[in-house]
Amino acid sequence: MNTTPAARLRGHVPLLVTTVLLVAMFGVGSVQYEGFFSGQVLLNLLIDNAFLLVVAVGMTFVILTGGIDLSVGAVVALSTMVSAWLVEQHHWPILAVVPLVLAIGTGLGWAMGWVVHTFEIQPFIVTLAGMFLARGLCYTISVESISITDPSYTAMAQTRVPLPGGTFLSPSAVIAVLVAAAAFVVLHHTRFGRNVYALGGSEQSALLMGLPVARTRITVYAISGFCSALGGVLLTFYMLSGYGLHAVGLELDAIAAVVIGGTLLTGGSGYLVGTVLGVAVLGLIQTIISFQGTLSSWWTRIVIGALLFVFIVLQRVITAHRRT
Amino acid sequence: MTKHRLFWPAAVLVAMLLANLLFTPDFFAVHTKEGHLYGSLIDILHFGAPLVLVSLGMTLVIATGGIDLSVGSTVAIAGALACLHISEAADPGSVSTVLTAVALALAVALVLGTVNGLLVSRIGVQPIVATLILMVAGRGVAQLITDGQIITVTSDPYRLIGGGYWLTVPFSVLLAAAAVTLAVLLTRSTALGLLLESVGGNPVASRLVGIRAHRLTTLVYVASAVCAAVAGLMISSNVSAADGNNAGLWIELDAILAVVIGGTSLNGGRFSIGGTVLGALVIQTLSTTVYTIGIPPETTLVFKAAVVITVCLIQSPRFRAKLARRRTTAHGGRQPEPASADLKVGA
Amino acid sequence: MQQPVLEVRGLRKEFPGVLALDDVDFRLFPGEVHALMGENGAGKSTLIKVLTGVHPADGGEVTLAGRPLRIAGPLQAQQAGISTVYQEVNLCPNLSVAENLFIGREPRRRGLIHWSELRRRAAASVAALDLDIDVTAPLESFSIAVQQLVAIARAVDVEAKVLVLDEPTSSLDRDEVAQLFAVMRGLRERGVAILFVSHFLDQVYEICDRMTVLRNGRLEGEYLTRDLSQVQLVSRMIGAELADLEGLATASRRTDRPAPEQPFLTAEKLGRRGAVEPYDLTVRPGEVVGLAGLLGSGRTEAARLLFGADHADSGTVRIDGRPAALRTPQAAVAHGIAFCSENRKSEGLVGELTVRENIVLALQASRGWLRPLSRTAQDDYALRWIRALNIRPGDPEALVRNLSGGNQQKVLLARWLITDPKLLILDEPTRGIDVGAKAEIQKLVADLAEKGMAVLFISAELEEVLRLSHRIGVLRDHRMVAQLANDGSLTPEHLMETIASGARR
Amino acid sequence: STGGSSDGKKPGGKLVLGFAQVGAESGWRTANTKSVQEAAKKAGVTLKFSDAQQKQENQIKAIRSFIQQKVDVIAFSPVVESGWDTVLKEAKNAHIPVILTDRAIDSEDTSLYATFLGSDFVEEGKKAGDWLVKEYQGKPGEVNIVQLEGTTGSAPANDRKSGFADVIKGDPKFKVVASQTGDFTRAKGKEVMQAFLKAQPEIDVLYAHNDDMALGAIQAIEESGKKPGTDIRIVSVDGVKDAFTAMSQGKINFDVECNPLLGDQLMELAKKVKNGEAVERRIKTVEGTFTPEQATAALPTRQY
Ligand SMILES: Nc1ncnc2c1ncn2[C@@H]1O[C@H](COP(=O)(O)OP(=O)(O)OP(=O)(O)O)[C@@H](O)[C@H]1O
Ligand SMILES: Nc1ncnc2c1ncn2[C@@H]1O[C@H](COP(=O)(O)OP(=O)(O)OP(=O)(O)O)[C@@H](O)[C@H]1O
Ligand SMILES: [Mg+2]
Ligand SMILES: [Mg+2]
Repeated sequence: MNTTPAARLRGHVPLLVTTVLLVAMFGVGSVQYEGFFSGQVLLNLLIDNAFLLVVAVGMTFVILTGGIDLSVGAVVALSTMVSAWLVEQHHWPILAVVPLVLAIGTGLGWAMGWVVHTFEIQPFIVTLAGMFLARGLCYTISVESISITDPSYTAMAQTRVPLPGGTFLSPSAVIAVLVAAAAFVVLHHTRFGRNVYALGGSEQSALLMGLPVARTRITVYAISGFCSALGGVLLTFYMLSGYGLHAVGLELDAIAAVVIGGTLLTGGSGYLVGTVLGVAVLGLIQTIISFQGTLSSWWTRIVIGALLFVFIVLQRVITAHRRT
Repeated sequence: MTKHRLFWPAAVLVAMLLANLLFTPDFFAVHTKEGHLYGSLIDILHFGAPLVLVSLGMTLVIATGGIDLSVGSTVAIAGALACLHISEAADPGSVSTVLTAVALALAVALVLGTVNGLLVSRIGVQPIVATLILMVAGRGVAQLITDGQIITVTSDPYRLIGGGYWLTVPFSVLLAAAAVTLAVLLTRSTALGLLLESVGGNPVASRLVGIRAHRLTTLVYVASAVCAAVAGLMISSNVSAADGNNAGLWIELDAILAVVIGGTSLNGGRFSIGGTVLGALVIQTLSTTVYTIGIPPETTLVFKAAVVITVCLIQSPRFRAKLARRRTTAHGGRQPEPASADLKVGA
Repeated sequence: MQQPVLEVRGLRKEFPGVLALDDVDFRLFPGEVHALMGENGAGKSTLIKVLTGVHPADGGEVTLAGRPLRIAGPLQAQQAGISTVYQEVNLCPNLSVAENLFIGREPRRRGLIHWSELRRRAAASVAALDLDIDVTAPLESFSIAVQQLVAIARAVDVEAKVLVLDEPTSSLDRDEVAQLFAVMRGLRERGVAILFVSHFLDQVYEICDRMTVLRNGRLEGEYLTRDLSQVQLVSRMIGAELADLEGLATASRRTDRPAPEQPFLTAEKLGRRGAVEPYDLTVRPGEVVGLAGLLGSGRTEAARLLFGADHADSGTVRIDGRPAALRTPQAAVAHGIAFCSENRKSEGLVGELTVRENIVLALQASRGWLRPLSRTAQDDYALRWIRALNIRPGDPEALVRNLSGGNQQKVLLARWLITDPKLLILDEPTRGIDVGAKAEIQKLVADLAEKGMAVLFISAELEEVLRLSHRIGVLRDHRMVAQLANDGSLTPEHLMETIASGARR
Repeated sequence: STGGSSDGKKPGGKLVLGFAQVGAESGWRTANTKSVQEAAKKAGVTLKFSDAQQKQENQIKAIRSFIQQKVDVIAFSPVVESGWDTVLKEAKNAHIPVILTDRAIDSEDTSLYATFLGSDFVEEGKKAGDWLVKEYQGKPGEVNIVQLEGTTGSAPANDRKSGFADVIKGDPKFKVVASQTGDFTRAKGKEVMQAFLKAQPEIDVLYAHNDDMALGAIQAIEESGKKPGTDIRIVSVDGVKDAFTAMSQGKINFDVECNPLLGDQLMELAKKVKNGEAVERRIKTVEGTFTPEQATAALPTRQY
């Protein structure tokens, strides 16, 4: 029961199951809809969900420590707004805007982490307040949406990174992949990453083992803030506009992605790869919906729910079955 | 006094009410109009009632260490079903029609709650995803029922539930009060409360003392759904219309916020229904405040953020401790912070 | 004589309502093993937690190697050269053994963790306590004893001036203890100062040079071990007449009344893959059956099957002659079986709840939520057992989380005793419990058996098992290798041999 | 890219229209969707419908998949004015004409879409304002207005607010004493109005950005013992059936129509642009304004 391979397997069964189900889902889509089975459809998954992926990666850090960050959607919106505002109204260059936006996001995250830690307020409310604040700031900039015509942005939006087979990726997608890779290394191969797991496993123990609990806790929120801001930048490329109502409810998508990926909301257990898979699941569902193309508004929702239901239940049942 | 669990939530509520008094001098004025009580305080109770109900259910769920995102959708579904039934009934005005409508809504809520409960307890899906499913799909179902339109009903008995008055008091308030009382009785004068707190506090140990955790867990999700359904009836009845698209939108966030402000930890374990009620009222007062003192919509959120964070700070013992120390040792040799362990680490 | 490496003067620590440490002085010299003695709740762990910065002191000063010491937290304590094993296992269950050993100081290569090196060194350091386990397996998959050993391995692995061990041996058996002592002697040679807390007087007398005795948070005195007899020590600790205690400590608790033939519980070929191989066991009313074995031998596993805590995948159980399906704890409880887990922290108590609530929990669960115990009934139970087991502080409304380790253990016992079961399964029931209370509890168990309760008694302390049990099942490598009748002839040594040789009958 | 090139070129030369709807956030929206679907059936157009649940990302995804499925014409109601250039360029490169419905987009590159069919929210706000100005012509004394705004940041809310403001700022006697968002819903409308009634001693006029909020507010007004339509005059936008009923009871004084039924017009246009016929770049939907009398008359024939 404690032999290495067994333990390894135990750890990875959820991931395997998720992957298999994912492939199955893609298969079903391919036989169902013409034009579904194409490399580009897969790549579009990445292109269309680049920002979600980046945000979910940040969320993974927070959730692994047993926390949660509701502010991500709002921070994304704020980032698009600030970018658009600076670029359009003040004609800042992209190279100045992006770093600033990232700094703002990171700062917000850091601040929330600091409050969560020093005053031991539940992350849920602190980040909820952060969410209100970020959205509020959007509106104080402008309630209208600001569209971006700046060439450097449009370039980022419309550049295509050609891949073999006539397929292509967007720069944003590439960035997202890099971020995920970096996060993977940090989580699984650095001290900080392991401290994150330890903190999630048992804060008290982490404390007594002399781990830098404060630093770790605050940093994960800063990371999440950074990722949200970066996600915001990517979304700005994607939409070429800043708007206070962008990415409403994104926090739920991100959390869902992370948890579907097999990370425990109670912290301490989960994989970054899982998060990537989780994002893929949500994206695939959305793709199927849009290929379906005959669903009325409410059936859209019901079907999304149903697909999610089937997926989750299968995932759980199969995993549990393997376990015993 | 300040030791008491409910002191700080209560203090916050009072403070906010007083703040209102500054802007609208007759804020506390309550007089009777059209044979019923009339005034801002009444409004807060009246519009707060649904939130109180939803938060009530949410409290129980959270006590077991879970969370229920689907309440918003349940609110919508319940309202939609009831209104649909009434609008299609031969005589919308008759009590029997309304009663069947209500029964219908509650029955569906039972089903939805059970599904959530079983997903969590039996299949072992994490609460947040389990209920997310219904949150997404449920909204669709509600729209399906209303056909995406707003069903308007004219039925006095139905109107009573959320919009009517009984002995000059808003009926919904009485309803909510009854629900709260019931919940308190159920949890505190039976062993339910203890068992819930135990399950939330240490699931493994709870299993090993032979608590039927599965059953309890399912139960609380059902309770939550039923509360949400009743709230849904109130909301739709208050405007005599069912809006599958917007009814109860984001109410889950408000509810969770209310629970937390009420001093219940999202990690499960100890819960305080009284605190939740206060929390819900705080939130309702907050939005009323926004309207009455006329905060421009584009800055409303910033204002809310400020209030929420202040409320939490005031409630945080460590914040108060720090403040106290600031005051005592103004700028003397700073003695070591109470290592956060002091509060967290008990053998 | 040389100056102490660690010195504490007038240390004070007050918790809401409890004065845990009151003007305590304490010295620790390099190259000595120093015992910190005291009853449950005397303040030993608190002293340690204050020393290592877990709790801020309310008064007094600490000097390390002559220099005044300001410690804001365990991290600084480690950096200052104080390495600690706290009383409750404080490791991360979700991480592998290897990571638990090295987290915070993982070997790195080019900034990244050097995993293979990490595993190699981890394997080495558990081997040093000759524990043979897979260091890549998550810690939670191991028994509490193994976890305790891992915690020790972690602490001794770092280069420290001062090593603090708070009840490291509470669930270890002879071999591990011997192994640990060997390591401790080695460190002592190297001039490390070791602070050792234990309720096993023999162990204390075996390894310690000097001891400091606390009583109710106050300093009782500091003595050289050789100057103080065990009996004197005990009287210092509890400040009571010994006569009444000596009786307890030594006399055999075994009731020699023949147990009835009709067994209460009969297990046939009961087993679970990966945990314990199929075994037979019968327990009669009024009979105390002991389980002995080395750590990891599967005692807990065997017991868990009888309680339905784990699914048995083979074998049958009959209760009062009738076949019974023990699939869940509820089922077992319904049949009048009680199981007192060895792991009070994660499998036993609900820290958020009060002593009273924890005590009535099992009884209430068996009654169901619709038949609540009246508040007065709850208070009666709580107060009765607080007095019976001398739980301190005696306030039923205190949060269990805040009780001392031993007192928590007593609460856990009380919880199951009030259900007045037909079969009481005790897994390491006296873990971390002080001399006086341990004798009390042994007496209690004996009396319960006397009154016709069947008891399954698991303890790492062979003497205890021998003293109480009528029959003793011996486990080895997760297999029941022998069942010995405990007529007076059976000695610890004999038992050890059986365990070692694994003789089948 | 792959994807059976046949799909667009459907058997029987039926026209394939990809319609990306904002969502189903309101009764108005649903009526809009319905009309498009029914019109498509009538006109024998194969409709590929996609609902974006108020998310621009989804709408962009939907348009992308339309492009991949090689539909003949793409029509969509933008969630927001901005941020469409990228995906519309892709459509252009795929030679798929695009029709905007209901809301405009603010792209410089006007070649990105063939035409824009829909109402003008600013105009609606203006109409409401004009009525108010006429109504109070020559009447001395202040006019205290409370405003129920739509969802903060949403296009209709912004435009209806600004249009209305532009008109009334001409005359200082018009004062907007309170303005809060009612999220376009009845419940919120009622709740906010309740608060207004307590906080504002004098309310002469209520301007609601849509009928639902107005209907909610009416209940609040009635509960406060005032008479909607007389004690407080009400002007609103949309013209849904319930509102007309209220008007016929004199509870709403003026309603600016915002017509969701542009299905037939859309099908017309779709066919035209498919056949490369020239179409106007801006086609206003036929929209009236209603006084209680007109409303009462129109009530029986009102479809939504
Ligand atoms: N966090 C806390 N809050 C309140 N009281 C506490 C806390 N920690 C310990 N105490 C109290 O301080 C006293 C000393 O506890 P401590 O753990 O030091 O005893 P101990 O000597 O270690 O006992 P044991 O031998 O059972 O471990 C006990 O009465 C305990 O209830
Ligand atoms: N080499 C080992 N030494 C000790 N424990 C081991 C070893 N290998 C595995 N284990 C784990 O230790 C546990 C031993 O089971 P169990 O706790 O029932 O034995 P035990 O006799 O009760 O040991 P303890 O005295 O530690 O409680 C099992 O979970 C097993 O996975
Ligand atoms: Mg202790
Ligand atoms: Mg054991």
